[in-house]
Amino acid sequence: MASSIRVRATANGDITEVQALIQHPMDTGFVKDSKGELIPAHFIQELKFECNGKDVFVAEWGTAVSKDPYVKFSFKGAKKGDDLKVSWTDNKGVSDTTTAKIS
Amino acid sequence: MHKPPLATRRLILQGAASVALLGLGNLPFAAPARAAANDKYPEEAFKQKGEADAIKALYGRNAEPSDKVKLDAPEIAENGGVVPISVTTTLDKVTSISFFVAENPNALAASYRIPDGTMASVANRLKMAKTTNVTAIVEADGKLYSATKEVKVTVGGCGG
Amino acid sequence: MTRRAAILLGSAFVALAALAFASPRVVAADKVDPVADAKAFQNFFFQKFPNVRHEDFVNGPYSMNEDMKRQWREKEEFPPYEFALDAGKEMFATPFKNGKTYADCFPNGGIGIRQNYPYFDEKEGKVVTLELALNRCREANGEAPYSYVKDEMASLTAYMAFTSRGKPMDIKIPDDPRALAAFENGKRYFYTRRGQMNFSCASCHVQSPGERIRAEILAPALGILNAMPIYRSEWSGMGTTSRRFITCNSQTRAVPLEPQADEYRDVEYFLSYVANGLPISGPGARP
Amino acid sequence: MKRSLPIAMLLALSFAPPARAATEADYKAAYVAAEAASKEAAALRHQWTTTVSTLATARKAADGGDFDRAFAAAKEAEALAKASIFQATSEKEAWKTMEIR
Repeated sequence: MASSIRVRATANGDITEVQALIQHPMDTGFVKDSKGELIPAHFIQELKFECNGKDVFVAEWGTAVSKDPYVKFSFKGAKKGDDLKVSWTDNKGVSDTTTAKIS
Repeated sequence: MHKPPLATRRLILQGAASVALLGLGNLPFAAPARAAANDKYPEEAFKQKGEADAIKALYGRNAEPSDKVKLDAPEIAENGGVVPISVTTTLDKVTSISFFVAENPNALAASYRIPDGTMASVANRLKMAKTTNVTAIVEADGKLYSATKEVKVTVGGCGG
Repeated sequence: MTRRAAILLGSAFVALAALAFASPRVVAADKVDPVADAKAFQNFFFQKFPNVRHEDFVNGPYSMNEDMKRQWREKEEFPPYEFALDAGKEMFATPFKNGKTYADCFPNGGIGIRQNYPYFDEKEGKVVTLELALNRCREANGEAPYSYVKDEMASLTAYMAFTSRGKPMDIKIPDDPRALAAFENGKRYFYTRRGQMNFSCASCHVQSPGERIRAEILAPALGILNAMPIYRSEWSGMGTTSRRFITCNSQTRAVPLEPQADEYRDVEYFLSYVANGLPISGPGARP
Repeated sequence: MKRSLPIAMLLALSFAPPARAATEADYKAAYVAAEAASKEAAALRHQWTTTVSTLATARKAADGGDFDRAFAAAKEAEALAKASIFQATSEKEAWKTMEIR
């Protein structure tokens, strides 16, 4: 199945802009389902971006991050063709990772 | 629901860490407060209800408003579940950026570690329970700067 | 509900009826003339919103409000319907158990044809929508039909809409009295008040587009289906045209009809025909 | 104006509560009338969600033995159903007033 992570990393000059969209329910634990039972909290806690062996961005998320979360940031020191490794883990210990080429 | 062993071990470690931190709490802050930029998930901070407690748990001190922190958030959110919020700053030596939604069940929404070489600006989409203040805090060179904006949130439609 | 509430309800009717008479006074025409109807429909919106570019009407509420448009642009950078689109593309190519795929059911392999749906099927004598055609294709190949309001149908229609993005809506009404009747029936449904709120589709989408209805901005009726299916933040999920009609009904406290009921097929026919020439912009992201 | 006055009167009239507490028989009669009206509204495909929920409230109250509330809810459901029937019939022509020409 396709990875849960969609990444777009585009370098112009020394600055690489990164956008990521992750398929995840991000349940807060406050919402009830149709039968009236609480849907347990299930959300990504940590999202890490690594490039050339170095962390370039680390997100620590709580329950207030939207479903199918999105984040955008930029960093220096990478160039076209470098690999950008993206990985997340959630509060249930589930995780996923993918590697994208900077275009 | 049983927590997998790995998470439990990590919790214990954090428990120890936060106890230590609390212990520090009442000491005069002579020692530089432990910057939030450690590698642990700030479990304690995410648990806090109020914004002040969350900021204290995360950074251990208060922020002062600064116009160098540009917070961009809609005036009226098109939907409380997906509110596009972003912050950018001209301050340098930024090591951490965090977002707080004052009257959410837990005020701390997201916290980002900004390593050296990464630009000090973040865009994300947050959930807001109701109309309230959104605050962005930037940790630059050990000091905290903040910007706050009210975002109106309500449901849509005529309610059926 | 006490007597006081009944009076309140009664007075609400009186107020709403007055609102109805304040609308454009017209003489009832008897002959059905879709071409004239479409022209009048489009001109109404072009004159009511002179500074909205014609092709912008398909962006619904975002063509009506700058602050909303900014939030929409931000979402569109990495739209939330991205996953449904990929799922739809994969599903579209996955063969049925009998080896056939959706491409075998549709002209041009189903690519770039969304702008011709719904069409009037002269054999059946009824309007056939894209969602109906997809389920009929599944059934013809021994597969169970999908729910009209759930994600699978939304993903398939999202992919087919995406392959038609930018193409002008191109709905045809054959010279067949039953087709004209279907168009008229759709028009009647669009203007008929229903539900305890006593609203018709037109009460919101013709008389007050651009106005706020609590957090939302009402979309203009012109091109309102061009962005279907839509990812609604309100549902934090995809929604087909069927789901949108059903939820609109229940918001006015009208009991919805079954998905793909004749009335829904006809009103989709009417709304798509009067939007002829405006670009397909689906799948869309909405509040 | 003339079209909505009858709806308002219709609703007010049908709320005349019985002098004494409603009995199960009163409730049953009111419920049958309400259900008939609701079926007619459904046949016209103009049923209101509030009619359906008020009928349910009536049944629930009756199951709980509170026939006063059950009777009132059944009466209200009937009124709502009748109003939706009136809406369906009056809209047969009234929709043309809103049509864009």
